[in-house]
Amino acid sequence: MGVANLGLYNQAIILFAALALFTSFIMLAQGRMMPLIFTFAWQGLLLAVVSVLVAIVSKHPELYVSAALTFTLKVVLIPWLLYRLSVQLNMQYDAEAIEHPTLLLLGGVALVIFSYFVAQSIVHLSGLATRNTIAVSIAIELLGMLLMCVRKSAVAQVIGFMSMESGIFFAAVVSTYGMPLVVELGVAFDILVAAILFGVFFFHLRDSFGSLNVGQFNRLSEANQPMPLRDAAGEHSSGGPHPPGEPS
Amino acid sequence: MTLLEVTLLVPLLGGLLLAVVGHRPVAGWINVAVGVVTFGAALVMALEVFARGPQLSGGRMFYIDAFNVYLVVLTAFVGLTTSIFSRPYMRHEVERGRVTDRRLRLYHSMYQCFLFSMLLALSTNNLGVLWVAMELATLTTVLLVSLYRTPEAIEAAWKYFILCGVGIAQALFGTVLIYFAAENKLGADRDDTLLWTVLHGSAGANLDPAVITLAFVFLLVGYGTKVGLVPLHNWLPDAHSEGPTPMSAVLSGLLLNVALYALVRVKMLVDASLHTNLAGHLMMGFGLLSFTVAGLFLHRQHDVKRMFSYSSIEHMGLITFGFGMGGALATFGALLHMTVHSLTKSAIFITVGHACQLAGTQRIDQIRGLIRTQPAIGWGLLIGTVAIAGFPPFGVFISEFLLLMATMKSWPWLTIPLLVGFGVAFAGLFRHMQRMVFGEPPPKQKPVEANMLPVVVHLLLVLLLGLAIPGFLSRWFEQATVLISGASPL
Amino acid sequence: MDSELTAWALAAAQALLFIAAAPLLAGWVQRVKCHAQNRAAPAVWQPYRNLAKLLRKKMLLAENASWLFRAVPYIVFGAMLLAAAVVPLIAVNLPSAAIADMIVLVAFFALARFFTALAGLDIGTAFGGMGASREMMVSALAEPAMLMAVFTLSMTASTTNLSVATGYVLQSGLVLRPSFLFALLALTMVAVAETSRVPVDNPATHLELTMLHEAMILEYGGRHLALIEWASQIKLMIYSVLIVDFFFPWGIATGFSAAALAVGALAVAAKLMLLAVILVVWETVLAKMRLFRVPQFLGFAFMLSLLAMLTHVVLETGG
Amino acid sequence: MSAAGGTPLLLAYAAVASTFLSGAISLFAVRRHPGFLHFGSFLFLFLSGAASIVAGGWTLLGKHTLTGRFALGLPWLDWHLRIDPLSGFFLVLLGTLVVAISLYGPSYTREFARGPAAQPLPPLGVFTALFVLGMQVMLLADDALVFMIFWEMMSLSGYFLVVYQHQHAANRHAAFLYLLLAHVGALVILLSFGVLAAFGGGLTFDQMRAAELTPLWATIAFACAFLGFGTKAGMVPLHVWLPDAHPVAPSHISALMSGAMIKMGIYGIVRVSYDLIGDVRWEWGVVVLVIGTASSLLGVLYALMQHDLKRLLAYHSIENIGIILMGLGLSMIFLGSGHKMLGTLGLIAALYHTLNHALFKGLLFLGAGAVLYRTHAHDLDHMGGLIHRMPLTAFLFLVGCVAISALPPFNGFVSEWLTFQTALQAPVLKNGLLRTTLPIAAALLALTGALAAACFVKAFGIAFLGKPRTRRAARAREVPAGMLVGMALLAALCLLLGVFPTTMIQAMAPITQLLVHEALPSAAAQGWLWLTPISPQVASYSAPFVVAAIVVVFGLGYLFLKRGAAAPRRAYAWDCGFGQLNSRMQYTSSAFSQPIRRVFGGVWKVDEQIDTLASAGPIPRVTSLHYSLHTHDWSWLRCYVPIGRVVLAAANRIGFIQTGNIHTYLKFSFVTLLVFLWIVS
Repeated sequence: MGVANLGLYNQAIILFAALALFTSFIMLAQGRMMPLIFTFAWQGLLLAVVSVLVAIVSKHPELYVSAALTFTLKVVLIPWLLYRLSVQLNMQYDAEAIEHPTLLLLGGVALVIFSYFVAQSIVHLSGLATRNTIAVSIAIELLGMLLMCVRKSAVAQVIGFMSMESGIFFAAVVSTYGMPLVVELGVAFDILVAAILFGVFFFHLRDSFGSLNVGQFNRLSEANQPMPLRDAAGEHSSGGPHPPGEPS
Repeated sequence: MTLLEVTLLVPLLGGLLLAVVGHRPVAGWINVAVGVVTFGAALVMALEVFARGPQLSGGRMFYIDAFNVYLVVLTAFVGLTTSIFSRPYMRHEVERGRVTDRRLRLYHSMYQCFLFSMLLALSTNNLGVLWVAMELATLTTVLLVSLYRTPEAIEAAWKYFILCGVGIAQALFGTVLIYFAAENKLGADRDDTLLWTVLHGSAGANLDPAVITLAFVFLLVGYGTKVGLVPLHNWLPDAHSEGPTPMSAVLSGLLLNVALYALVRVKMLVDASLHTNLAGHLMMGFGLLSFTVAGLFLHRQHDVKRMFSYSSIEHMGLITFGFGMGGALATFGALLHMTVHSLTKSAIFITVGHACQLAGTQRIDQIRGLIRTQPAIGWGLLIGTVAIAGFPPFGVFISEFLLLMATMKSWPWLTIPLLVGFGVAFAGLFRHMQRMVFGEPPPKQKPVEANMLPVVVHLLLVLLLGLAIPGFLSRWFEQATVLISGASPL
Repeated sequence: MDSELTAWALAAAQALLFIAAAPLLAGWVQRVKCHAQNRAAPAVWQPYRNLAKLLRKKMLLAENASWLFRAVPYIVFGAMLLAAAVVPLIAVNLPSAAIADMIVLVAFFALARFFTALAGLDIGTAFGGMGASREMMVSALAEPAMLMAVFTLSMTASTTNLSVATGYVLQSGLVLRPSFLFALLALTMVAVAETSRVPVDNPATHLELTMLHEAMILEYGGRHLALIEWASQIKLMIYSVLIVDFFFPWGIATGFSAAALAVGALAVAAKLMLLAVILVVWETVLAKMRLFRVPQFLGFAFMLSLLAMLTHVVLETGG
Repeated sequence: MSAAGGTPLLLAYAAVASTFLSGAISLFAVRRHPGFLHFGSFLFLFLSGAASIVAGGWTLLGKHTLTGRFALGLPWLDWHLRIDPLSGFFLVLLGTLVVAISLYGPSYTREFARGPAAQPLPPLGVFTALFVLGMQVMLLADDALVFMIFWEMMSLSGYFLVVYQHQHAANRHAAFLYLLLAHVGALVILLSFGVLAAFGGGLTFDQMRAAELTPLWATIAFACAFLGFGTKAGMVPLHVWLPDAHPVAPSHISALMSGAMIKMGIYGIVRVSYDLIGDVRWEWGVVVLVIGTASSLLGVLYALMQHDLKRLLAYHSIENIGIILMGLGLSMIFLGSGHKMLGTLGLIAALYHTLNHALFKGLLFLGAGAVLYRTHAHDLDHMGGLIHRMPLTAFLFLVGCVAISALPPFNGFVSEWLTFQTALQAPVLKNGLLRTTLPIAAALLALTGALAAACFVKAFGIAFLGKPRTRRAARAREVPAGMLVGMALLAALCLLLGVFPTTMIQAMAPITQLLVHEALPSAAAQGWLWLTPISPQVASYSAPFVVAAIVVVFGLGYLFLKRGAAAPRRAYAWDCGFGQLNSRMQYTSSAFSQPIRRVFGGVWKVDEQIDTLASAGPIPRVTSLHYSLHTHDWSWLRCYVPIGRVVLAAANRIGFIQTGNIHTYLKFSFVTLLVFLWIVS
C-alpha cells in the first residue's frame, strides 16, 4: 500500500524514520567532532519521536517508557557525556579527514538496498502498516557498523556503536512495539555502563597513546612479526637434518 | 531463599563487599570464601536438579535443566579454584608493584561480578536477560583486561570492548528478531514470549523460518564473537595475553563456554523451527575454520599466554564443530569436551601464571628449564599441555575420540582436516613447550610461592574423566545430550 | 633300522672322504696351473705336506689376540665340515642331507666368513681390517647372486634339499633348460668370488693392495692356520661338487650297492678333475681385477641368476 | 570364562597390578630413598614380567580365550579386556624383556643417581612402569577405546623416557619427533577403528569382527591401520623418529623400545588385518611385502653408515621390522590367493622373527648399555679392545651379533629361513608377476642378511676387538653381575629358540588356529630334531646337529691338537718394520664400511669433510688432519623437511589475520555478517 492511503500518524512515522536514516548518512559523512555528536543526538530524538508515534498509533502505553529511555540515553545523557569528554580532552575542534567520502556514501546506499533486500523476507509477518521501517532499522544498524569500520577516532567509534544500538531499538519498536520491560531496562542499563566505561577509556587511551586515534593501535600486531627463532624451529620437525643423535 | 538465589546473590554481594574492602590482605580470603559458598550452593542445587529434573523458579525467570546446571557447577568450581590461585598471584603482583590498592579492589570486585554475570547468563530463562548478562560479562571484564594500564593492556581492552560490543549488538538484533517471530505467533502476554521454556515448548516448533534464520545469523555472529570463532576471534588473544592471569583462566575456562552455551540454546530453537540443518552446517564450517587456523597460529607465538589463548580458540572451534554436527555421539563428545577443556585450560593458565612470575617474562624464548628450577610448575605445565594436546588417559582424549568417531560415522572425509589440525596443533604446542620446560635454567632463576592445589585438583578431575565418567555425571551429560540432540548415546 | 644305520654310516664316510679329498683337489689345481704356466710343478700331495707341517708347528700368537681369535679356526672348520656333510659327493638320498638344505649351506659359509672377518679385526692391524672389510663387501654382493641361482634350481626341482634336487635332475634325464645355463654361469662366477680365486682375489699373493682373504688370516700360524687352509680347500671342493652335482649329476650313486658307489666315486673324480682344468684355464687367461671392478662382476652374476629365474618362470612353466 | 580357565586372565591382571605398584613406589618412595628404585620398583617390575610370561604362556599352550570387563570408560562402553593366544604370545615377548631389564636395571640406573649424567630418579621409574603398563593393557584390550588409551599411554611415557636426559637439544628434538609421529600415527589408527566401528556398529572388537565391510572400506581400514601401526613399527619411510629416539633413551629403555614397543606395531597390524577385518586380500600383501623389503634393505644400508653404536642398532630394528613385514606380506599374499597352509607358514615366520628380534635386539641394546656404562662412549671409534677388559659382555654381545646376522645355529636364522621357504613356494601362485617378484624379494632378503653380517662384523669388531682407542676404553671393567644376568638370560633364549624351533612352532600353533584356523602339522612331523615346515622332501633343517658338529670339532681339536702341544708363545704382530703398531692404525668404523659406501653410492646423502691443519713455513706440512663423515636420510630430507616447511610457511602467511588494527577486525566481522545475511536471504 502506498504512503498516500495511510493515516497521518503512519505517514509521520515513515517520515521520521526516513529522517533518522538520513542522520546516519550525515554521521557517515561528518568529519568534525561536535556536529557528529549533535547529529547523533538528533537521531536519538527522531527515534524517540517515532516510538511515541507508534505508541499512539498502536495503543501500546509501555512504548512511552522505551521512548523515554531512548530520549534520556540517546538524546541527553550520552551526547552530553561525549560533549563533556571531548571538551575535557580539548578535541572539540578537531576533525578527521575521511578518505573517499563519495565511495563511502555510495557504500551506505548499497547497504540500505541490501537491508531492504534482507528485510523483504520477513516483513510479511508484521501486521503494521509501517512494516517496511524494519528495513530502515537494519540499515541504521549496518550504517553504524560501517561508521565504526571507517572512522579512526575513538569518539566516532563510540558514536557508531551507539547508533547501532539505536537502530536495534528502532527495530524493536517498529516491528514488535518494543521488548519486554525487563529486557529494555537491562539493555538500557548496559548501554549506560558502556557509555561510562567508554568515558573512562578515553582518558586511558589519551594517557597511554597521546591521542584517541585508534587507527594507530597496533602494538599487538602479529602481521609483521617474524616467526619464532630458528632454534625454536630446531625443536620442530622441520628443524632440518640434525647431527646424529649422540648427546654432547 | 532458594539455592539458585544463593548461587546468584552471593557473588553479587561479594562483589559489592570487595568493592569496599578489596584492597585489604583479607580480600583474597573473602574472595575464596565467596567462591566456596557459591560452589557449595551450586553443587547442592545441581544434586536437586539431578534428583527432581528441570525446575523453574523466580516467577519463570530462571530455568535450570541438565544442560546448564552442570555448566553452573563448572563455573562455580573453576571460579573457586581460580580465586584460590589468584590470592598468592595477586599478592606477588602487588609486591612487584604492578597493581595498586585501587586496582586490587577493582580486580576483586569485578572478579565476583563477572562470575555473577556468567551464572546469571547460564541460569536465566529469558533470552533477553541472557543477552543482558552476556553484555554485562563483557563490561565487567573490560576493566580487568586493562588492569595493568600498560599501553598494550589498554589497547587490548579497547579492542575487546569494541569488538565484543559490536558482536553483542548483533546478538541483540537477533534476539529482537526472535522476539518478533515469537510475538506474532503468540501475541498474548508479551513478557513471556522471550522465555526459553515457552519458545522451546510447543510454540517454538512453528516460528516463522525466515525470521528465525535471519535471527540465527545475527546471533551466530554475535555470540560467535564471544566464543572466539575465526574470523571474529581477534580480540581473544590480546585480551588473554595482556590481562592478569587469573582473568585469562576464567576467560578461556568459562566465558567462552557460556557464550557457546548461548549459541547452542539458540541452535536448539532454530533446529526446532527450521527442520533443516542450516544452523548445524554454519556452525560446523565456523568450527572447522577456527580449529585449523588457530592450530597454525600456535606455531608463530612468542608469548606463552597468547599461545594458550589460541589453543582455546582451537578447542572452541572443535566443540562448535561437534555441536554443529549434532547427533547423540557428537553432542555428548562436545559437552564432555567443554568440561574437560575448561578444567584443563584454566589449570594450564594457572601454571603459566606461576611460570611467568618465575621467569619474570611471558616471552617463550626467555622461559627455560622450569622443570629444574621448580619441578611442580614444570611438571604441571608439561602434564597440562599433554592433557590439552589430547593424550590419554586424560579426558580431552576421550572427547576428541568421540568427536572423531562421530565424524567418521557421518562425515568420513572431514576426518582428514581434523587429523591434520590435530597434528599441526600438537606440533605447535610442543615445539614451544619443550623449550620452556626442559633444558638448563638461566643462572639466577628462583622458585616462587605457588599454590598448585587447583592445578592438581583440575588435572586429577580430567584424569578421572578420562578413565571413567562417574554415573551421575554421565547421566547429566546424557540428559543434556537428549535435550540438545534429541537422541541418547546410550 | 639296520638300513638306517648303514645309511648314516655311509653319510659319515662320505663326509670324511670329502674333507680328506679336499686338499687333493687343491693340489691338483696347483699342479695343473704350474703346468699351464710352465713352471716346475709340486707333487699333488703338497697340500697334505703343508697341513702336516703346520699342524706340527709350535703355536705363535699376537700379544693381544683374544679368546675369539683362538676359537675361530675351529668354528670355521666345523662349519665347513657340516657343509661337506650335506653335499652329496658320490651318492644321493643319504640321510645327512636332511640336516641342512641349500639355504643353510649358504648360511654355513656366511658363518665361517663372519668369524674369519672378526678374527681379522681382532689383532688390530691395518691389514686385518682391510681384509675383513673387503671380504664382507664381496660376500654381501655374492650371496644374493648365489641364492638367486640356487632358487632357480630349487624352484625347478620344487625343493631346497640338495640331495633331492640332484636326484630330481638325475631322473629327469637330459633336459635342455635355458635357466640352468644361466644359473650355471652365475654359480660359477659366484664360486670364483667366494673361493677367492682370480680374478676377484688371488690366493697366492700377499701383496697388501690385492689381498682379500689372505689379509684376514695373516696373523694365523700353526694348527690354526692349518685348519683355516683346510677349510678353504674344503670350500673350493664344495663349490666344485655343487656345480657338477646340479648340472652334470650323471653317474652319482642312487643306491648303496658297492658297485654304484664305486661308479659314483669315479664319475665325480673325473668331473672334478675336468672342472679343475677349466678353472685353471680361466685363472690363467684372466688377470686379477681392481677391487671396485668386483661389484660389476658380481652384479653381472646377479643379473644372470635373475635371468635364469625369469626364464624359468616365463619359458619353462609357462606361467 | 570357566573357573579354572580364568586364571591366566587373573595372572595378567596381577602383572598389570604389580607394574602399577612399581610405578607407585618410584613415585612416592624413590625421591627420599633411591634404594627403593633398585629393590622396590624393579622388583615389582620383575614380578610383573614373570606374571605376564606365565599368563601369556598359559593362554598360548592352553589355547584359552578369556574375556573380562570393567565398569570404566564411557557410560555405554565398559572396558573390555580379553586374552587370547595372539596377545598371550606378545605378553610372553614383553614379559621376557621386562624380566631381563628388571635384572639389568638396578645396576644400570646407578649411573643416573650420581655422576655427570645425574637425573632425578622418580620420573625414570614411574614412566618405565607406565610404559610397560601401557603395553600390557594394550595387549589385553578388547575394544577400541581401551586399546587407544593404553596405546597412547605407551607412546607418551616413551616420550618422557626419551627426553629423560633433556639437557641435550638433540634429545629434545628426538623426543619431539617421536611424539609427533606417534600421535599422528595413533590418530590414523583411530580412523581405522572408526571405519570398523561405523560398519560394526560399536567400538568393541567383537562388533568389529562381525562388521561386513565392502572391499573399498576394508582396504581403507587396512591402509589406515597399516600406516598408523607402521609408524610405530618404524617402517620406511615413516621410520625417521626411530633412529633418533631409541639411542637417546637410557639403554634398558632402548631395549624395551626396540624389543617390545615397535613390536606392538606388528601386533596391531596382525590384530586388525587378520582378526578384526578378517578376510585378507593379496593386494595388501604385495604392498606390505614391498614396503617390508624396502625397510629391510634401507635399514641395513643406513645402519652400515652409523658410527654411534646405539643408533646403528636402531637402524637394524628398522631392518628387522622390514623382515617381519616381508613375512606378513607373503602370508597375506598366500592367504589372499587361497593357499592357507603357506599363509600360515608366512605368519609363523613373521611372528617367530618378531620374538627373535625382541630377544636379540634387547640383548644388543643391553650390551651397548653395558659398554656405555663403563666407557661413557656412544661412538664406535671411541671403543675397541673391550673383549679383553669385559670378556663376558663381549661374549654375550657376540651371541647377539651372530643371532641378528641370521647365522645358524641361532634363532635369527630360523625365522629368516622360514621366510625364505615361504617365498620359495611362489610357483604355486597363479599370478606370474607374483611368481617372479617373490623370489626377487627373497634374494633381496639374502642381500639384507649379508649386509647385516657385514654391519655386525663392523660393530663387534670395532667396539670389542683390536686395541683400545681411548683411555676410557683401556680402563673399562666388567659390568656388575645383575647386568650380566639380564643379558645372559636373553642370550640363552636366543640359542634355545635357535636350536629347538620345532617345539616353538608347535607352541605357536594356537595363534594361527585363532587367526586363520590352520596350523602347520608337517612342521614337527619328523620329531623335534627335524624342522620340516612343508614336507621333509621339500626342505629340512636340524639345528641340534649343527651345534653337535661344532661341539665335536672343538672336542677333536682339543683332543688331537691342543692337548700335549706346548702353550702358545705370544709375540708382537708384524708391523711392517714401522715400529710399534698403535691403535690409530686400525680400521675405523667408517673405514670399514667405505667399500660398501662406494658400491651403493646414491643411497645416502653423504657429506664428507677433511679439514687439515698445515703448519706455516716454506714447505707447509700437515700437522693435523680431521676426517668427519655424516650420512643423512633421504626420506627425512625429501618427505619431512618439505612438510615442515609447508606448515611453517602456512603459519607464517596466516599472520595477516592478526593485523592489530581494530578497523580490520571490525571489517572482518562486518563482512562475515553481510555474507551470512546474503547467504540466508
